[in-house]
Amino acid sequence: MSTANTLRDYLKPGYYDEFDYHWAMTIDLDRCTGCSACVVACQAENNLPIVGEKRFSERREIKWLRIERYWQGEYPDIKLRFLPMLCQHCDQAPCETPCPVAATYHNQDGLNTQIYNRCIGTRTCAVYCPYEVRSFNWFTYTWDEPLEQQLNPDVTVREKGVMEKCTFCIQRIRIAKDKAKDDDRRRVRDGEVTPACVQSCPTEAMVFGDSKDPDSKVSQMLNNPRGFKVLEDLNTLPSVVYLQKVEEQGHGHG
Amino acid sequence: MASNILGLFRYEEDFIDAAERLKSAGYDELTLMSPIPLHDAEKVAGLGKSSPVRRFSLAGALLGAFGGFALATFSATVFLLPTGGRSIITFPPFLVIAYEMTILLGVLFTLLGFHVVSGLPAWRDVPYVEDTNVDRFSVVVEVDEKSDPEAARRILDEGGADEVRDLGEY
Amino acid sequence: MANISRRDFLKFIGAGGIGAGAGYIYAESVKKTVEFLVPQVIPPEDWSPGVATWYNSLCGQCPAGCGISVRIREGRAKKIEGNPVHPVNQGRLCALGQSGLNALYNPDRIRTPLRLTGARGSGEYEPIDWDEAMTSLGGRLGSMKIQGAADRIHLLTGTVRGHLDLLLARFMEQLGAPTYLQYDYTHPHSLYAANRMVFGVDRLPYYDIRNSDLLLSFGADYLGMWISPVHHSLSYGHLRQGRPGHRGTCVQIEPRMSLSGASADRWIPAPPGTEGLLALAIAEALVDGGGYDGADRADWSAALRPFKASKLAPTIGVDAAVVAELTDAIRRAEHPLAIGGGPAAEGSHGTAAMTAVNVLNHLAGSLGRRGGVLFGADPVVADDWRVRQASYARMMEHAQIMGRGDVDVLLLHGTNPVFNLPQASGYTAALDKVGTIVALSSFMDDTTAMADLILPTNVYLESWGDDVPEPGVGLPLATLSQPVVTRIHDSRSAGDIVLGLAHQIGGELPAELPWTTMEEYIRHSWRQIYSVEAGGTDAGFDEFWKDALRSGVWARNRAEMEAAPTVSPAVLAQAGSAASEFDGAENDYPFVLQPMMTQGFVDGRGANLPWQQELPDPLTSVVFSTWVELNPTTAAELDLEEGDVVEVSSSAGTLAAPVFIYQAIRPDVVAIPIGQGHTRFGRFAEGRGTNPLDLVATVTDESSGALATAATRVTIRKTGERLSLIKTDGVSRDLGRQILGPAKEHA
Amino acid sequence: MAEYQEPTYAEVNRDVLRTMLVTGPKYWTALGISMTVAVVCFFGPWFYQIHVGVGAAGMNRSAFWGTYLSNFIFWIGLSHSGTLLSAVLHITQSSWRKAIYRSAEAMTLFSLVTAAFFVMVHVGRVWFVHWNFPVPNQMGLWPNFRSPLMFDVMAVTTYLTASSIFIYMGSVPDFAAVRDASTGMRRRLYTIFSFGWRGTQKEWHTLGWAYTFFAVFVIPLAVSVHSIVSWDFAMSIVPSLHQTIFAPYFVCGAIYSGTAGIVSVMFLLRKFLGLERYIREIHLDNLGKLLITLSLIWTYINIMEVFTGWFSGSSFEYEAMKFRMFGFYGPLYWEMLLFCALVPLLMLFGKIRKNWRYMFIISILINIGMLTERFLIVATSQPRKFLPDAFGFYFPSPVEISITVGSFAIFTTLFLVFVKWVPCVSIYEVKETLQPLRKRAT
Repeated sequence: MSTANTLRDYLKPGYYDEFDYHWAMTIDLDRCTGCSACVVACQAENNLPIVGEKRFSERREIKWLRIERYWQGEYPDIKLRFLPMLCQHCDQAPCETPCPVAATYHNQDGLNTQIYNRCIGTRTCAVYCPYEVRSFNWFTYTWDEPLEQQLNPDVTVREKGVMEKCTFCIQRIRIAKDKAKDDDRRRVRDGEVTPACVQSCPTEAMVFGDSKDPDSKVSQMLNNPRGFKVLEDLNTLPSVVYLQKVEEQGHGHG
Repeated sequence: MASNILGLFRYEEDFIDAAERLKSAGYDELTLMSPIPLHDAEKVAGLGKSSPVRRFSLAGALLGAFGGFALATFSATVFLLPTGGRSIITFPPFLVIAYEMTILLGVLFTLLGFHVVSGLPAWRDVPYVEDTNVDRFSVVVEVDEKSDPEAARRILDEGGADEVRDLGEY
Repeated sequence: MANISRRDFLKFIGAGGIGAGAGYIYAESVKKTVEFLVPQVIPPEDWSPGVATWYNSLCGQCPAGCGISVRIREGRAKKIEGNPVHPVNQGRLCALGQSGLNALYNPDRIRTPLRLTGARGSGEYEPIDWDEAMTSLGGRLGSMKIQGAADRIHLLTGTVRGHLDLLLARFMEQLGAPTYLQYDYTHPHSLYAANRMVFGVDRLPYYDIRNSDLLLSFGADYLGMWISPVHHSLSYGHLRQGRPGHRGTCVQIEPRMSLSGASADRWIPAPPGTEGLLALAIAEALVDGGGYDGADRADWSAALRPFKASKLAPTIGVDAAVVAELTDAIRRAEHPLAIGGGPAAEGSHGTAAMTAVNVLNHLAGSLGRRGGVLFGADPVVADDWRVRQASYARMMEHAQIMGRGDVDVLLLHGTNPVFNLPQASGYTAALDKVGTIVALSSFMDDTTAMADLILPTNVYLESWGDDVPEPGVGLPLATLSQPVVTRIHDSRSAGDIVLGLAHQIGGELPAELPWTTMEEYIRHSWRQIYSVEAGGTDAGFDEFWKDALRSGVWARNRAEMEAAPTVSPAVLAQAGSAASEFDGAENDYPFVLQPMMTQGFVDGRGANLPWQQELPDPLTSVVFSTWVELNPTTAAELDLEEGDVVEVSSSAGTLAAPVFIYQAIRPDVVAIPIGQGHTRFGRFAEGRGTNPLDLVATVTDESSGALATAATRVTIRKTGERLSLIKTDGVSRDLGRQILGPAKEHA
Repeated sequence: MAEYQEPTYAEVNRDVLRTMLVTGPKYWTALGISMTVAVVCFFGPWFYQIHVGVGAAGMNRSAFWGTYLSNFIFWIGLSHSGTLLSAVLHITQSSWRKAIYRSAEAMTLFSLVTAAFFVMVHVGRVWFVHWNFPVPNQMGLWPNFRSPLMFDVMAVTTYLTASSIFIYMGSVPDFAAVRDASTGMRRRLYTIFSFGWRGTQKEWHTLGWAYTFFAVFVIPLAVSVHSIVSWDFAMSIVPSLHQTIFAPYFVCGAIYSGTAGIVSVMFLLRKFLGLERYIREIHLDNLGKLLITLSLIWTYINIMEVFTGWFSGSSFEYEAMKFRMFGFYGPLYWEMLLFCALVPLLMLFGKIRKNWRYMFIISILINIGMLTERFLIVATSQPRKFLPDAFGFYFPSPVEISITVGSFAIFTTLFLVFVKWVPCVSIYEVKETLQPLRKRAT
């Protein structure tokens, strides 16, 4: 490629003409019951530390995925709504630009990645993130023997001073890609990659897949008229789309 | 065979007068020292309304502006790490870098310019009397074979110098 | 001006070009010559994936009986997921199930057999080896058998199903010890009793939530703790969004909003203990309004006359109009389904309340119908375990025997009655009268700490076993449990211990229990199942066994459903009043206590799992503690704020815990989660919170013998102390920010 | 009060050099105390924090920035004093600056050094802090120049470099004076420091021009530095931080607090180093007027912030504003307004403006207010961003408070060392302001 073309590429907003894959997730709030299975699945898959009561009380817990709760109305006409909140893998991520050491960037798959090795812990990304899905290692956490034996060898354990967050289980994506390569396939098949949270969801509220593939389940879900993005006005272009909870009108049935 | 004659003055006016007179008498190798900057004396010393330092400043500033932008683009292209949906070569932030680098290199080059133009640091042995850095103004005339040391001494004396000294050779 | 700026711009373009060029050259040259040692621009997870092995097994965290797949790397269990081919959970798994790893690798597991050296309960034990433990215990049991004193041996376990249950039963039988009880706090005794009464079946029917389009839940937290939450969650997902253009509706009737209540379209906070009456009122309206057209309509009409909504309204706290709406909804729904459980089943007349729900199902035509209540999947393995499930009343009989000193050896396995029975029951004191307590346990829990001899057991991930889930999915199926890792401590599975004891004791026991290991026994038993299924031959069993091990589950693909049983109006009279009666006078004790099981800990068994401790409660986001839930109005009246420690007292006891202001609880109800407050249960559970069961008065539901845990009145006193609750929620209101989606136009 | 007697040139040398060459026990006590406090309150806790992790501070989920960052801004702000007094007033040829600018520049430099310490205290892995600099390396690590924090690194580095050069160059003739007045080791050292300065017209001329250029460079630099610091916040989309007014707000606040800082330092220098003849009421008066002006601008911007917050009607802005004014930190907000908007109005009275003691108190109050302002910016905004459920709370931990206290000790230590190494009043420039010696003048 000529230098002129390279330069033109470099000057293009968003840089990527096209992602190799564009991993996306939909979360159907009409199915979500807030059961928190996904939270533990994430903790198990990604070696999230057990921080202990003291650290938890200081709000130093590390959760890549959390359930938010919102009450609507007053007793007795009251509703509780859940909102699973994880890294939205924004295509225009507010968290990526401010990192002085480029420890977080957007990769070819449309993922917002965090490179622990590189992070020096300015925590700017977390401040800039409107979804507050980034967790910081305020301490080096350890596992009481023999709990460390459950650690996932595909995922690193992070040391103190490092920011971390949801990766859409990039290690699973990697495994699926390697498998596709072994099988002489050019692309990963729909459904071959499921992040831990999606895998565990008892109500099948979460759907994950490649939104570039028009036939994938997630692409179909993305067309759902109930779809919305949290804090859409911020124009962060999240890869996670929520499907609005269906509210019955009035109390009568139908 | 050169020799240095020093005239030490108490008053600024005498000092400048004497320097002017020496100059008109054909003594070119004058060193005028004062505890404070004096515009009149600078004029006598033949220093104009500007200084070559500015060239250094300009060069530094321009180099900084270019260099800053180049540095930013260079490091952005070593590894392509697109962030926040912005392009790889991003103008607004890189201009800030260019701006800061303009100033940084501008300052550094000005410093360089100062050293080059003023000839400092100069730790060699030079004619100098400590009083000139307190409250005396001094003129050092370098006289060689062709010029007349006595005449210079006279001009200094008549000009009101407190003291005229022969400093010998440097 | 314009010129200059353009020139500047071009300059920068030039600079950019130079920089880009330099960067390109630099990158190319460096990459080619040296290669980056650690390319720190790639997330570490993006390289070095290893190859994992998956083993399918059975989840042992609660009695739901889900299948699991465990991911093994380098001989270690790394992750538990649902078994995708298991019909109950279809690849899904709840938080507690996934925390099984914490049980396996728990730092507080008992690692060797222990013998008590100090006083009972002192916690002073010495490690002994297995030979010694088995010899002494076997000898003891054997000599008792010979002396004919074997009836003074009692066995108490948690819910144990499948072949382990049969093994234990056979062992006790051969020993000549008739008392083999199972105590499990979660076992819905009143539901079973009501089903027996109304339908005449022992086994739980299958509630087809998946295909229903109107789900009326009377207190049953089907998404949280009721019977098989993962399966119900799957069904719920389907009910909501699984049928294009057709969204099922959920109504939840309960005094305190549960997880299911939060997901329901309509939450009706009926007064505690009146849920049954409401069900009857709806039934009455249904019959009255012509919604029921059975031949015995007149009889029903007569039987239900006292429950007219307009008459009952003051008692049930629900408007007749609301009853009419619900009735209307049932009539219009194609597949209405009513389920009952939770606090509604835990009243002093829980069985009657559940009867009312069953009656409603009958009148709504939901019995034996798709999207309703389905009967009849026959169990593959003998299911006498249900008989051994001890209600509170039966536990009290057992306690009485112990209290008289008539129990010499008590074998305990997988149950924690010291924690799960109220203090007022006097169980712990009775336990102390037992000669020798032998605990087969993985953890030093409240009950194990009373033992004289502790035999460390494998956790389920290290054990052989099998299970028939109840009620499963409406078709015959059995789950196989196999060790997914080699055991990590010097422990044995309960089955192996029993088989070992049988050999130790001798006599006819080794002949009756001829297997040396649990694996052998399970294999043998499954061979029998196979022969029956295959029509009397075991040819091809090895293939079948391999398949079964691989898939972890076996199911008969043909389901024979039984016809719906007939229900007669007489059951109403038989069940008696459906309204709960409470311990304590309303004047002295103005609030009704609702001890609730939580997602994280169930009945307290999950409290030693760090992931569960750190999992914010789905409804309150509180972690690590016990809290007292109050309605905002009540809190305001009592001048209480979140974190104010209150003393909650009933006629049975007192506890102190911080207040949590819960938006969706009746003002006259106080809810306290069960799970914390363990005296002994390892580092993650000990010394944390309090146990609300200590407040529960010993009111029982006579029809089922179950403890009426939701039938105690309490009073609240502010202590003035503060203890801030650890929780993750900041402000649980969206402040008009439309976080949950764009605002809808209201028609 | 006796009539003010202008000092002679020789007296200037004598008086100023005396502050350097004569050291009493008071000085050593002060230095000892401040060094001890710096070690005990700053470095001790800092090393503890490096050992255990940044968790030693009170920051937490949703409040990822804390006092370290607010102190960083505060110190950067304080550094703007020197620039204003030396550069701006140099360019505008206000001669009254000359007696005080050296100490102002020293404040600039040492505030920056203190601020730089806070960057290191702030980051999670200080042992990798050099990754912020564009140094070629094997790991493919280049900084991300799109980051506002990277602007910061560039700006602060430049500012630190420029102001060191600035203060050094301005001191060269004075180093020569020190050299001439001393013997032995010190003489040799100052010979090197002074570059062999003689005071020739060539040297004066070049220095004069170079100095002017430095001043010209430093003014836009100073404005950019605090603008860039403000962008650390304003470039985020955090409600109540994402504002265009932030850059001028910060610059104005910076100069404001810096100027107040100078008043405090002047008071102390004058009192303890016996510089009454050089640091005079006219300085105080002028600085007082400057402070009033800055205070009014600052107040204006604050009012605008509230006004726009209220007018936007957006839940994000409105809640953030409400929390700042009436939330847990509400009292601090009103304290800030009292100290930075109301108290300075007292300086409208000439009597107060010319009273050293009043002015000292007012200047200290202003800086307390400004410290509060920075704290509020950090503590009330980012723990309460967009999702109410994730709202958190921030309160500094003992380690943070200790490090904050220690930072003042670091500054004081550096300043105390400074007054013994560099003439804290510019000798030659003070001489310039004196009546020139004229033979026939009577």
